[in-house]
Amino acid sequence: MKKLINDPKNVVDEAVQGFAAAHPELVVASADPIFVRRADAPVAGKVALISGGGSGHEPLHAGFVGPGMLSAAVPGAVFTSPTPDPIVEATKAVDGGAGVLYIVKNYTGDVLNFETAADLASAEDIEVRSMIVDDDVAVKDSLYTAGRRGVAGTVLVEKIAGAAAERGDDLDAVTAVAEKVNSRVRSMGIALTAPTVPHAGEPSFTLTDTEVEIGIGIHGEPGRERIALEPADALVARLVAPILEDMPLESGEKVLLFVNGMGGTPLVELYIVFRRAAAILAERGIDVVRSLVGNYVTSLEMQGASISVLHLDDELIELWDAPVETAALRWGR
Amino acid sequence: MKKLINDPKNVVDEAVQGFAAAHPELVVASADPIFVRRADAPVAGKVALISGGGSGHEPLHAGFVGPGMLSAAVPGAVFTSPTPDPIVEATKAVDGGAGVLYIVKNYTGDVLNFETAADLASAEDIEVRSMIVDDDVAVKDSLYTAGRRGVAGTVLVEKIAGAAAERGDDLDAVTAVAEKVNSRVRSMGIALTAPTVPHAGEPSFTLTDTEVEIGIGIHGEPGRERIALEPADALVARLVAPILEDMPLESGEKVLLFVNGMGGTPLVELYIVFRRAAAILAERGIDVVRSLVGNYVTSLEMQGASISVLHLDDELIELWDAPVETAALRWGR
Amino acid sequence: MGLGIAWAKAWMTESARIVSEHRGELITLDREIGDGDHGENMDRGFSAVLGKLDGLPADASPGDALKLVATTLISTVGGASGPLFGTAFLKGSQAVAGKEELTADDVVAFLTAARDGIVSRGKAETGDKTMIDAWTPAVDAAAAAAGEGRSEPEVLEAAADAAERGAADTEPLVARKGRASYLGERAVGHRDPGAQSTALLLRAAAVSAAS
Amino acid sequence: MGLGIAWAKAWMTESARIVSEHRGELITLDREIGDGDHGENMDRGFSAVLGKLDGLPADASPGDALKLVATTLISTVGGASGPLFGTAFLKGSQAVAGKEELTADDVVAFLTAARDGIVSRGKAETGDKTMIDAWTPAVDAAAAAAGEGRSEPEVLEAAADAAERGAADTEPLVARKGRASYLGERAVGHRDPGAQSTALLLRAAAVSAAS
Ligand SMILES: Nc1ncnc2c1ncn2[C@@H]1O[C@H](COP(=O)(O)OP(=O)(O)O)[C@@H](O)[C@H]1O
Ligand SMILES: Nc1ncnc2c1ncn2[C@@H]1O[C@H](COP(=O)(O)OP(=O)(O)O)[C@@H](O)[C@H]1O
Ligand SMILES: [Mg+2]
Ligand SMILES: [Mg+2]
Ligand SMILES: [Mg+2]
Ligand SMILES: [Mg+2]
Repeated sequence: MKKLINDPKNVVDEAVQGFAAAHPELVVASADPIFVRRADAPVAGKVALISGGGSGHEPLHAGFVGPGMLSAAVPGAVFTSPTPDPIVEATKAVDGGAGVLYIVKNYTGDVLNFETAADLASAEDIEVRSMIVDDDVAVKDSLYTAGRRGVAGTVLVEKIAGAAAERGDDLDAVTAVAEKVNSRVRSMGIALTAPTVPHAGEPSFTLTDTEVEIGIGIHGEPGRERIALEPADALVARLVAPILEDMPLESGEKVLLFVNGMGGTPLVELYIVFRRAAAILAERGIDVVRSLVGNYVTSLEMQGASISVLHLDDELIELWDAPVETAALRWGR
Repeated sequence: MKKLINDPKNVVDEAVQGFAAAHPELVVASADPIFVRRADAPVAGKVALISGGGSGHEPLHAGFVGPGMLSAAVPGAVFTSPTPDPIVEATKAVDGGAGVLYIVKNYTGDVLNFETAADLASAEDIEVRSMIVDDDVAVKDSLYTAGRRGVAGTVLVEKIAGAAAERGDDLDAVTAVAEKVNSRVRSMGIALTAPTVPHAGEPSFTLTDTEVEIGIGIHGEPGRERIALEPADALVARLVAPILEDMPLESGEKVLLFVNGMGGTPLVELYIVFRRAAAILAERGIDVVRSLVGNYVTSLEMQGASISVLHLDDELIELWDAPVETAALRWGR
Repeated sequence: MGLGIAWAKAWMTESARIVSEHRGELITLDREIGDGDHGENMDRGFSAVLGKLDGLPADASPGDALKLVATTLISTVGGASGPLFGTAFLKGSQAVAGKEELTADDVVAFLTAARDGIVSRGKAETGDKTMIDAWTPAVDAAAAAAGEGRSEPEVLEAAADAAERGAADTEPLVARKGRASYLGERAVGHRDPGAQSTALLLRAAAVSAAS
Repeated sequence: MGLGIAWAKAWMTESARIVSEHRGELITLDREIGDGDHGENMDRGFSAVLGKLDGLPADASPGDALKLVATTLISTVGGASGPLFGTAFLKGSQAVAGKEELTADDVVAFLTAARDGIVSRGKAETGDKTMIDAWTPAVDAAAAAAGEGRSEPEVLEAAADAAERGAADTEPLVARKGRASYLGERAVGHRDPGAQSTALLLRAAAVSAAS
């Protein structure tokens, strides 16, 4: 394992310190327990948004803390949901009196720890709602699984719900917007290589030089199936198909197309993926009116990408375009 | 070689097409010859800035095309300087009558091709200046080398000179600002793995699981020396030392600290590097008043990072803070 | 003579040791069908538990100790296993609250409450390929042993034996809860890491009672 | 009988073939002390040249053909070698402009102008471990052969032989120009890719003249 780290046990601490040092105008980090909050929190009278989860997905979530998006991020150990304590402390730190929405990716650990935190925060008279992001069509949503995973679509939920909070929506309304985004976004990923978790020291899985893993998650969990490497255009078709199967879109409908890098894939490749995905949507008359391309929800140094399609409407477009000022996503200010 | 590409020969074409499709509000791409220009170019009366070079360093340069930064970017084949034709065509497309500045990274190929382009553009009565970026302290600048390479500092030159152009500086003044940034920035890089050039199909060099290459460039050229892997803090010290040796800074002086990822290194690691680099500067009383952390000048999927220190003054701070609206760097609008 | 505070402390000391010893094995199991952190999570949690044991008041009961274990696990482990094991120890400790020494029936009450706590949080059923597949056989075996009038160490040994078999029996299963559920058929042939760590913890309990 | 347009075309056809054949070798040389694109660059350039040859007017002179080569290389190769080889062919073609057939002295004039063009663009001196270390021995050997009254094919053969030796002789050198100069001592033991491709091109010229 070759990484620019010191003791594997200190990876998250040191990265959070570095993050806070690099962006003092945007965020403040709490060291014990670890969380990152907006420098100007609490913002009185506005709904606060908190997300969190295992580390290793940077810039998610700390990179999205700031005006127009998250109020706080709670990073757990690498690929491990945070415990309730830091979530509760973050909740207290950012509640501006209008309540707090937890945006939780659908993993058993995240759900359970945020659940406990919500109980504890409510006991301190903070109004808390939780919403679960589960956009990953690679996983069959049935009685027989833990349900779909929350993957790259989380960024879209955080951005758009953040804009709703910023415009002054109340807690129910912000929650409804977040749920709406989640109900209209689908994602599917592919891995070319496996990530190596620092404390594990070995790659999470092994792929030969000619294999790729389709339907990968963001934790180095194995995916849906392993197939032989194909040209990018063919692989893109394999990712887009299950998305459109699960969320049929009519010709003329508007979408945001999000090509997300898993951390180790160069931008050139992401744009090659974007090109083909946009072409497939165009062939069906679907209108890509907004786009996002880059490494936003990563899996350490994993090579690969995911494609997310968000079915837009006028409200979502307006909220997407609203100003945002975070380390990793910024426009309009 | 496992990459999300189609035919290796089409990597740059397809990526540029994808890039233009993803950012139609910012850029327009010319297909033959290939270049990317601001959607609103030419901007009458303002100095235009063009940069370019081999592909494989994305988001450099196309990701920095837009208001407040570059007017056009000219991508060559992967790791190969572009030929003069597209540079000349880009020059004609963006000249707003106030002249064009070429920002050229110091590689023989880039220098020669931009030189020829400048001759040809001048022959068409466009006023052209060139400035050479050579911020890499890994290379001894002497009679016995091609001189220092232009690496991550290029982004800082492009941003700050772009702001000078935007505020209406004339060609001489914009050129002077660019030269000033170059004279005050130093960079040094490290690689943990080698990139694989698509048409080569094999890694540019090989490092064992316990080796790193210090003083690496951004083309998979071997670096200054190969040493055994050390903890991040020790490696950071090795990168910062030659920078400060070459550009002694007094206590109390202000700098921008830029930790750049080489493409395959996760953000957590870049922030761990930032943390230590900022601490070393702080120990010397040097004031990190601005920072940039992320994958901006990459070497395909190479794992590694570079550290750049830009010695700021009030003018540079003002120009750095000025609005910029590009795919990869955006604030203030 | 039942199981007192000394046993509870010994159990936790042995748990920390056994979890640390099997850290790599649990990571490997979790890497195969999960995300590779289970060994690290458990190790982090039980080292924290170890560091807290000395802080227990001199007159602490086993229930007090086990409640401390619960809150420590909840606040240090994270992931799915943190809240689940945390709830298990919390509910289990409540079932034996106030007792100075645990009888065989108390052991059964502890295990039952622990298992029920996990089910109520995680909603897993038997055969879902989770830690429940180690806990439920353990509860059943402990109840049977206690019903036969066995001693506390024997009851715990029966529980540990059954948990180990239960963990092994997760191998042929398709997972329906936790990360392994994403894998469908591909989880078949792999042992559930949480079931395995459950077996380790119950073995630690038995070993500590026997010595 | 000097070298006419048929030879110039044959030279370029053979150059395209030989460069494509040695593409991998040039990439490897460049990967070792440069950035691994030299073979790809040359191959791209000479395939483009090949595609343009047919477009030459029927009455084209060798100089016309070599000028077309120059502009094609300049506009398709990129990198350092594109402008340098492009300049070489441009200056060389100017030195023999208008001639229907090149004599031995014309060949020397071509090679000399080509080499001088590279030097004026790239500022490399002999021993800097660049393509100049193949070109200069080639020029000298060609001049000597022409001075001895040898035929055009013999002059080109002398040039090609000398270029090959020159390319081999770059191996022990430390580079002072181009990317290899960044390596300092670490470039020692590796052959300069541009010197090697120069040798290939001159060999192609000789082969085309002999047949
Ligand atoms: N819903 C559930 N009910 C019971 N046990 C579960 C459930 N989900 C997961 N587990 C257990 O948790 C274990 C994984 O724990 P761990 O790896 O520490 O957390 P995570 O899955 O969050 O990485 C699984 O092996 C399984 O035994
Ligand atoms: N200043 C120079 N003068 C002469 N030849 C040079 C000079 N710089 C580089 N070269 C030649 O160019 C070759 C490299 O060409 P190529 O790999 O195609 O371009 P790049 O170095 O831009 O990747 C070197 O092997 C060397 O022979
Ligand atoms: Mg986990
Ligand atoms: Mg090159
Ligand atoms: Mg796990
Ligand atoms: Mg090269």
